[in-house]
Amino acid sequence: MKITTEDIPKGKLIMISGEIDMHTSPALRDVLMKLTKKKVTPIIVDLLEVSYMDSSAIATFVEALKNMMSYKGSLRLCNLSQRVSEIFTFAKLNKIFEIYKTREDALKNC
Amino acid sequence: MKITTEDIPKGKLIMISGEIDMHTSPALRDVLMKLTKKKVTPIIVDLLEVSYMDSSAIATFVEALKNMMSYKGSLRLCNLSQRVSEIFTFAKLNKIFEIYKTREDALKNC
Amino acid sequence: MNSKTKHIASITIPSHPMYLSMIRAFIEKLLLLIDTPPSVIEDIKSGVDEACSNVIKYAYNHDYTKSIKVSFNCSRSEITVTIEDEGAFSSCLDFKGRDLSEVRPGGLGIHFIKKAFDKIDFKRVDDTNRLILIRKIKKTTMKPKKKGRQKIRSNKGK
Amino acid sequence: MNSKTKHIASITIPSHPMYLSMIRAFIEKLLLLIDTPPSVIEDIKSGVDEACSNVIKYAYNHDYTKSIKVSFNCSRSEITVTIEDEGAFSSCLDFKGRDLSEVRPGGLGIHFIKKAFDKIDFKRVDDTNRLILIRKIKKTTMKPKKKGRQKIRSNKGK
Ligand SMILES: Nc1ncnc2c1ncn2[C@@H]1O[C@H](COP(=O)(O)OP(=O)(O)O)[C@@H](O)[C@H]1O
Ligand SMILES: Nc1ncnc2c1ncn2[C@@H]1O[C@H](COP(=O)(O)OP(=O)(O)O)[C@@H](O)[C@H]1O
Repeated sequence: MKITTEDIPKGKLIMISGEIDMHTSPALRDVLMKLTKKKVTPIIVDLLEVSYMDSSAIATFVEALKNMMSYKGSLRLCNLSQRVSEIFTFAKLNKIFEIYKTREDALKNC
Repeated sequence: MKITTEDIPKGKLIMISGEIDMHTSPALRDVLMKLTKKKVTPIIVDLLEVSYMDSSAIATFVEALKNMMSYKGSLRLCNLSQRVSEIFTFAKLNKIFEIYKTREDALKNC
Repeated sequence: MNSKTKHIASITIPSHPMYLSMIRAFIEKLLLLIDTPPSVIEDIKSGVDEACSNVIKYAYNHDYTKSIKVSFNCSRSEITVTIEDEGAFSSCLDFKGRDLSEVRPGGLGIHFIKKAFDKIDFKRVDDTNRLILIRKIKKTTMKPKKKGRQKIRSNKGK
Repeated sequence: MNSKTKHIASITIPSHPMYLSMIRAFIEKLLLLIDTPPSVIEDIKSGVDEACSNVIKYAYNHDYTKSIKVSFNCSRSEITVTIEDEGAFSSCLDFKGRDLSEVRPGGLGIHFIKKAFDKIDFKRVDDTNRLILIRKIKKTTMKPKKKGRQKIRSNKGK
């Protein structure tokens, strides 16, 4: 897994590539925790290059979302592959997260 | 492994992709044996997409070369990756085969 | 593939999370070789990955120096995956994941395992935990041979 | 990686040539995880692939229903690969590949094995052939950590 972050006019863009699993999700958690501690919003996560995601990845996003709720922040996911999209639906989280088709869509109002 | 053949003004172009090993080299052998039986020349083999090659692959090329010697045919290899190139050098076959850098070079005089 | 043929392959890795990617790659390769549909491969990859993560977390309590063995046994009608560890007696059979309507981190792994497999069994043999996961194969879904791709058969060349 | 740490991982496949690609993928993944230089990975992949092909050809005489086990044991100073089969007593130790100046098909496998490994040993244990291949690691070549790439360590998180 590789994480790249980029400043955007408002908030932060995070691009993830590779596999998010029990081994790699702690690094993703670190990045998200730092941002939510600083009450950054919106946080836009581009999942275009994510080839695999396990339950610890989902747990990490849920934790970030909960943190952000405390300051009414907006966590937006975009570019989900079919499989990743299915995983969010299966976990009944597709309605809980703000999910966008493209990065452009997610970046609106930033 | 995948093999694609293409007619060229004179002779035949063979493009190989993937891994050539004990499991897949028999299919390569079939293609080459059919062509050398018909005394096709030149046979140009493009190895651009070959990610792995074992000793059975080398044996297959040596066998084809020997067949072609009987009718003074020309067997040309091109687009060898660094590893594939090293394998031919290691097997002391880099001087035995006609090896070209690019497909364009190999296609000259066809 | 003869209907009685059993493809048996297995992999043993250290109980460190960094090796979970090897198990997933192994599963993908093996199941592709025996023409398993992509969605089934993804399910099994997820299910086994979650079960192995749980072995590291619960059976080994994050001791990364132990080992985990994953074996495959495939017939025409089902794929059986056996996961073995030498950790504390620890079956996930009695455990339930969280209620999916409750939004909180964790508690999803078991759901992925149950999504992937039709039957889940557990045995303690000597000092070994043995989790047996069975996925039934619908016959019709097992034959999507793609054109152009080299046909790979278990009995080729025999 | 602690100098005494041994990473032990193994894979067992059916003795059918179609599964050789699984062994190669396993080797590539494992050796990448423990930061082995690419050229060493390629050598070991070739050497082990050739040794396993020879098991299928000579120890099993093309019986594709048997199995082959490949195990890895890595320390800071060497990588040990053990290849086991239950075929006919069959050591490649006494055999030589062909003279490389002679141009003919075949006889190259042994050369690839010898290129990859510094020490080759053979044992017959009960009904099992055990080929032990050792590749020494030059300390200096083991630390080309690439920037940007996630660092993967065996003791991470401990
Ligand atoms: N191999 C196991 N051994 C013991 N307990 C387990 C095992 N696997 C799962 N469990 C229990 O089942 C619960 C649910 O597991 P899971 O759905 O994977 O979620 P999580 O690990 O995120 O809690 C765990 O919290 C744990 O208590
Ligand atoms: N595992 C083995 N058991 C018995 N004989 C072997 C084994 N490996 C190699 N040999 C012998 O050594 C010779 C050289 O092997 P190799 O260099 O791989 O070339 P090839 O298999 O193409 O003949 C073989 O022809 C065979 O007689």
